[in-house]
Amino acid sequence: MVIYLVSLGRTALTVLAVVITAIVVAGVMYAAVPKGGQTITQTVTVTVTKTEAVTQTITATQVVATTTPTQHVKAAVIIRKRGDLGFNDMAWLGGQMAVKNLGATVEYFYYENVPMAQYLEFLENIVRRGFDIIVVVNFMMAEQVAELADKYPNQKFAILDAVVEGKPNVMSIVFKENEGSALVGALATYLSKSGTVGIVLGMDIPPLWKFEIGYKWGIHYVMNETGRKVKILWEYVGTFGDPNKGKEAATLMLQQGADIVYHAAGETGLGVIDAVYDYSQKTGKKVYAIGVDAPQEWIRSGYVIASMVKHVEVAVYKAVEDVAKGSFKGGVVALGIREGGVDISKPEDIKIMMGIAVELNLMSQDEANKVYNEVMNLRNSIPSEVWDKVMLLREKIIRGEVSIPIPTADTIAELRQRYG
Amino acid sequence: MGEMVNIHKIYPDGTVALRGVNLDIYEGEMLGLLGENGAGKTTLMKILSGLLKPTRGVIRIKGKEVKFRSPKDALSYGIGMVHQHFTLVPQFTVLENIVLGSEPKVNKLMIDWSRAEEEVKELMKLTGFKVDLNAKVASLPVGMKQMAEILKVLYRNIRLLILDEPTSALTPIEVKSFFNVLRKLREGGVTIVFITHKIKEALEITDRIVVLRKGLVEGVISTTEATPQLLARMMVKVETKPIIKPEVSPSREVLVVEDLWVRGDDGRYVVKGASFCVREGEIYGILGVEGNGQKELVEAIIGLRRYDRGRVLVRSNSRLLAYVPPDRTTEGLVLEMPVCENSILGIHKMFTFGKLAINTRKVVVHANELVSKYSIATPNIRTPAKYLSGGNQQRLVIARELSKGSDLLIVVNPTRGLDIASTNYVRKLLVDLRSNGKAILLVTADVDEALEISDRLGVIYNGRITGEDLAMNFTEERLGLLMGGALRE
Amino acid sequence: MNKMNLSPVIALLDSALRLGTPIALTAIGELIAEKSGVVNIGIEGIMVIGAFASVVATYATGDPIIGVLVGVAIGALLGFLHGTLSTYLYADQIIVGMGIIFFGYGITAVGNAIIWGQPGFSVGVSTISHLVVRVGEASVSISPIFFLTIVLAILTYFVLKYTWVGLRLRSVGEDPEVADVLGINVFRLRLYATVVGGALTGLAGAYLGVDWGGRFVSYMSAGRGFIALAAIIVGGWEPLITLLASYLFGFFDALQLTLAQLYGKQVPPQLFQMIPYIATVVVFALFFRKARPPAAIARPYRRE
Amino acid sequence: MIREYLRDAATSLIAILIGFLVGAIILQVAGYDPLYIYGSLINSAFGNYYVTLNTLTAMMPIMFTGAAATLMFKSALFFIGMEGQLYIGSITAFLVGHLLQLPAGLHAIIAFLAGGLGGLLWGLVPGYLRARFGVNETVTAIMLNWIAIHFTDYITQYAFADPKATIARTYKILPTAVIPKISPEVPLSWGFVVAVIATILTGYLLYNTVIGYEIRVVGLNPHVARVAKISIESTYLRVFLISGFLAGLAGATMVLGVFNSIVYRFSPGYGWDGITAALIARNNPYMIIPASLFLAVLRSGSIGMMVGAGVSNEMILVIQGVILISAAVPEAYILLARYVKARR
Repeated sequence: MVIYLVSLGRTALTVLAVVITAIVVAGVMYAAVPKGGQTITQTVTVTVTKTEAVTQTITATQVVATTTPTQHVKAAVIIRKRGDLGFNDMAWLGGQMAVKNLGATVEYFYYENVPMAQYLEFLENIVRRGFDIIVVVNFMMAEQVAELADKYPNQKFAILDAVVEGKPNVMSIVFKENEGSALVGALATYLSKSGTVGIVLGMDIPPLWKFEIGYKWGIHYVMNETGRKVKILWEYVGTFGDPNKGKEAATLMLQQGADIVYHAAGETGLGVIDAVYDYSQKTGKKVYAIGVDAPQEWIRSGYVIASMVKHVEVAVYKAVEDVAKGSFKGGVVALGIREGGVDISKPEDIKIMMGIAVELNLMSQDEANKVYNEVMNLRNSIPSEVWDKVMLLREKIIRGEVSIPIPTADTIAELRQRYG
Repeated sequence: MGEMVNIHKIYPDGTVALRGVNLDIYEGEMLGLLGENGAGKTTLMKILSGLLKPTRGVIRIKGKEVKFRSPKDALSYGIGMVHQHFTLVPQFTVLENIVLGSEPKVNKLMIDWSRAEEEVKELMKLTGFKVDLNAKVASLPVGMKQMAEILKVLYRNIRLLILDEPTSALTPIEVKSFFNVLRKLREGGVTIVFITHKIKEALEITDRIVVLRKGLVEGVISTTEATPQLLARMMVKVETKPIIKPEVSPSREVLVVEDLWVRGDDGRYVVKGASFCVREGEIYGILGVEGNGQKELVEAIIGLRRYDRGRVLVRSNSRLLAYVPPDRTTEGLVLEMPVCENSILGIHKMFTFGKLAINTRKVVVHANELVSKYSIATPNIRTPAKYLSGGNQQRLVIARELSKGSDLLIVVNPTRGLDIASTNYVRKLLVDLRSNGKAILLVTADVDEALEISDRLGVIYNGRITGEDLAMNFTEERLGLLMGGALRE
Repeated sequence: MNKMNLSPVIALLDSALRLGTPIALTAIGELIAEKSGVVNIGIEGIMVIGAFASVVATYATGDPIIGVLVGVAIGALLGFLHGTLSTYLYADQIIVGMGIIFFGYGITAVGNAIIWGQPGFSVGVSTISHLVVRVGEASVSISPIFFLTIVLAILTYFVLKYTWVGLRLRSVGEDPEVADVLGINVFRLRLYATVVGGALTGLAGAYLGVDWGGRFVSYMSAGRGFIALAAIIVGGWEPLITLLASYLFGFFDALQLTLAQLYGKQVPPQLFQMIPYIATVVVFALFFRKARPPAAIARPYRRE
Repeated sequence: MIREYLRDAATSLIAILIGFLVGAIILQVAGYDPLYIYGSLINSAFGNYYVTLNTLTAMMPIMFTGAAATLMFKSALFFIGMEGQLYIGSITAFLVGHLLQLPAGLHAIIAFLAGGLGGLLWGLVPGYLRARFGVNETVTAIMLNWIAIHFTDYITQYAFADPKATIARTYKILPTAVIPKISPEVPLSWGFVVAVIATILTGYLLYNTVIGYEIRVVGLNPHVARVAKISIESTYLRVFLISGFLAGLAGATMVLGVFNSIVYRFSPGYGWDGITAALIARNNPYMIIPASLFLAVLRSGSIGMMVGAGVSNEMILVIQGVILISAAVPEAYILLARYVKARR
């Protein structure tokens, strides 16, 4: 008996431990939301309202506007997740634009952590829900889209960043990231004081090669123009998900003298931006990062000089618009600078991002304004002749006067030889 | 000094160990706790030392009722126990083991090793023990471990010292000096409880004897009034009969060991030129205190250990050697496995279809056969071996080994930890086997056993056979001298 | 300007310190637990929760020091959970550990989603201030947590070897039956050891969150907990060798990153990425394979 | 004996219940309706014939890795390198499927076995190091996992990267090497049947063969094994090889039956799922089947949960974690039951 009673004490202890752990973990999570010493009950209510706010913004999209002349479209947009203030949020924005301008109904689906073996299952689940168009913002799903396009010939698909050929019901939208990367490469080279620039990339896969080669091309363009020799540091760190690795790679570059580092590495790239911030803070040297996909200047305002923006929202919107206007066509659409698919970030882009941040309650309006001002201060500190030169290159690309190579498995080795 | 009133103990598995024991311990006495295996001596003392909690009953120390939640509580009352199975951390040094749990401290945190060493050396001077304090316990011979164990308990300034079968690992000579130490301790005012099943020892050293049988106190007697016959009757109801051995004239040599040199785990020679032979129809006993190379010798013979010099010749009809290891629970059986699977251990390759799949039916038949032939008490053959009693486990091991059909049987300490009935059964079985023409190598540390059943006897000391003769020719004194290394023939 | 650059060797070592520190901290903490006989393979999960908690706390208060403290506290709490289950309730330590890993990965992503609207990553927070060391004309900033790691490793070595706490802790891990007989509270000591282990792992998490990184990212522990487990074995359960093994891994990882930068043109990066793992296996198999774990490791102790 | 099994099963069930209960609390706190969400979880795992087959597909690799893990744990080795073996198995299966020209059917079988062989070879390294030199298998497992993953990256991104593919994957295997579907309309391939058979065979191996007998003896008590002349080293080596073979088959089924090429990091942790399944199944090979079904339901159902209810599927990880933690303490329930009884 005695033993059992003692052991019971242990049981109670354990239950207590579990409960405490749960409460503390939850408590810490909530305590963070309102800054300051509020009680837990208060924090819970605040969080709930916040969650509602987010849900509201999403469900609000289902309200049908009646004033559009075009056909009503029910669209599904498949993104990794919401709230990265980047690629996925911009795709979301494209959907929102379709709601606003076209009166479309848009639902969003999040594929983060769906195992690859189950992509088909995931997509097919969505197909069965019945949509006029399914916009897949995940190049890894290309083959599943192709398969489903055959199986459901009446279902229209659009896929971004991937090419699904020979299907009349699949629109493949690709971006000419090499053009955008060339612009930031040129910008970096003009601005570099040390004569060394860097780029950190995620996985060594064909889509990433366009960033690498475009960037290097831009650097060579300036080197040829000015005759100045610039050293390029570049590295594939092998992961999109380890910011500490990204930070380490970038720090190594900074320590080798790089003063501007571009990244194309997803969340690993966040580490690159953090590295630049940290390095500046700790050594007093001014170094900068260049963001990618979205206008990432806000992430460390004052340390990200520009971003190579992929206008995913344009692509998503275009897919829905084509369906609404009845002009949907299968095949490949390549969006370059000319088509508004890629570009160097503009102040408006940053403003839109800040708008999303405020809407998602990630920042207060004041904070967003402050960040915006810091970003603009940095931007304005760039000599205008540099901007002019970059814009000149941009014009040349739009007019087709220069062409930036698109690396393939056959040419990548040779291109790396040529551009270092 | 202390009393235990109406102590009951039922283990969680349902075994009833004690059924209401009353025990008084007087200040400054040497109390003998006598009884067979399973009488409940150790359980009773584990309760007194705080290691076990009684199911029912009260302990009073100096008239005050106490409840021990752990051995630490008992220690705080000055009660300490030296266990039969050493409670030493093998990977620690002797000194670390001795101070563990009551370390002298320099400040709040640091251990005062120099003071510890001084204190222990003082104790060694008092007791006459000599142990290398900086040696790892794992590398010590059994006798040394025993000393370390006792030093450890004494180090704790105890008033009541409980000793559980302390002499089992000592040579007769060592036992003598050990008893002197105990007497000295008693003169110093330490109360001692001496657990033993050896009547002779109880008579020699104690002041008063309490005899336990099957969880009850059978009787309490002053040592001066006790006689061996009286005690034996109290301990066991069945009178043990000496085993009658039919005459067999040994002929063919089945096992020949010549000038064998075997290294121990640490790379030093522990068997140093052992030579002997075992013939058909005889039990050849190798007697010695543990740690004199028996383990390595046997392992070399059965092929588990390489030997450097000499040779081992086995002229058996079977490639499989029948071997009953010293510890059935760690070497003889897989306790978690059912009886039937244990019954084919080592011969499992014979119970197959083709070469791969085990023929379950054949295994069942085999297991049932062993169970009935050797009257192994088990609920059924699918019961895990851990639920069998020690005696039945040993029967299972022996049965399995005999089913190998080898002419040669090697048994090591076959009756250790068994009750009287099982011990008698096993010994009788061995004698029967011998009479039927098997060659048996008996390695044992039990003098009585060796004398009782072996035909010829070799005494092993320090890796050598120091004396060999017909078993009946040995006197106890000669054996003691040989085992203690004081004599080499 | 180029003069200010660090020499590649210094840069490499600097990088190795950062890459090795979280592994070393976790390994030292887990070593303490393992010395007492408790294996907590959940350190991977504790690390990620520690990182999350530290970032959240820093986000809430603006002070990364508080972040570190919260990370340590949460780590200790999870250590307490694991310790209680695996001592007082005789839990299978491996299963509990696996559970904590899944729980940690999951709860931090869910929590991140609750606070920052999505499960992926948090906003940037400030990091703890570093010591700046001048190397020639350039300067290197070194985290105070690095020094703390070294101190903790030496302290652990010292405590295990010279103090009664260490002696008892080791005895509990080697032979709990003996320790119990001697009146040492096996359960409590193991629980404390696991709590300390959890706390150090939480500190390692905080290092990832508010020292090295400055933000939380889901799964950011990235297998470092397992590397720490390996480091303990490589180090043969000796604190200082374990420390060495951890930084050795950090060194090879930094070397890999450096080499990939230098020779990216000639050799595919995936081959470089294998270097630290291959090096560890080789070094281990050649030099440290004789390691012997505490005898009672992963074995719940029961009385009677 | 039967009581023990019942107790094990009851423990697992209680653990699962507690896991879902804690998950429900967290869901509730996060502002979701737990009943609705669990409903959509079950619904999307078993809602119709089609999704049920998808769930079975998700089960397929877990059964292989689960059987592999069970073998390891039965022999008391703590080897957690199934993830790496799975990747290497996928490589060898791919190489045979892509490079060799063989008649249909035979090609698939040979490629499949080649996958197992790859895993086996990858098990040979730690197995040899362990058996010959006593090198701790946990260390080699952790390291070899990463080496295998990076090597597979190299295969998918360099050595056999399909230049036409937009995602990082290798060339497709030849159509002759594809493991056929059970019927053309359903996604389930014959690999599933093989997985079930392999799991049952593992059980048979462990309980009805000489090798299995020796594995269990070595795992339960190596001293006895030594005395019984069972070579511990070669038993270990065998375990590494068989277990590696099984884990390799897991990779092969994914390549030959699902992707038809090696896709960059295609495994979301099937090796770890296998370890989890073995732990939930308490190392009973036959219990691997329900355990992996359960994990597959979580994996597969979580997708429906996301699509249908909008819950991040990390919630599934939380639930899985709590289930494991509560599965580890059977003692707690026994004590609790006794306490309740005593109170009455």
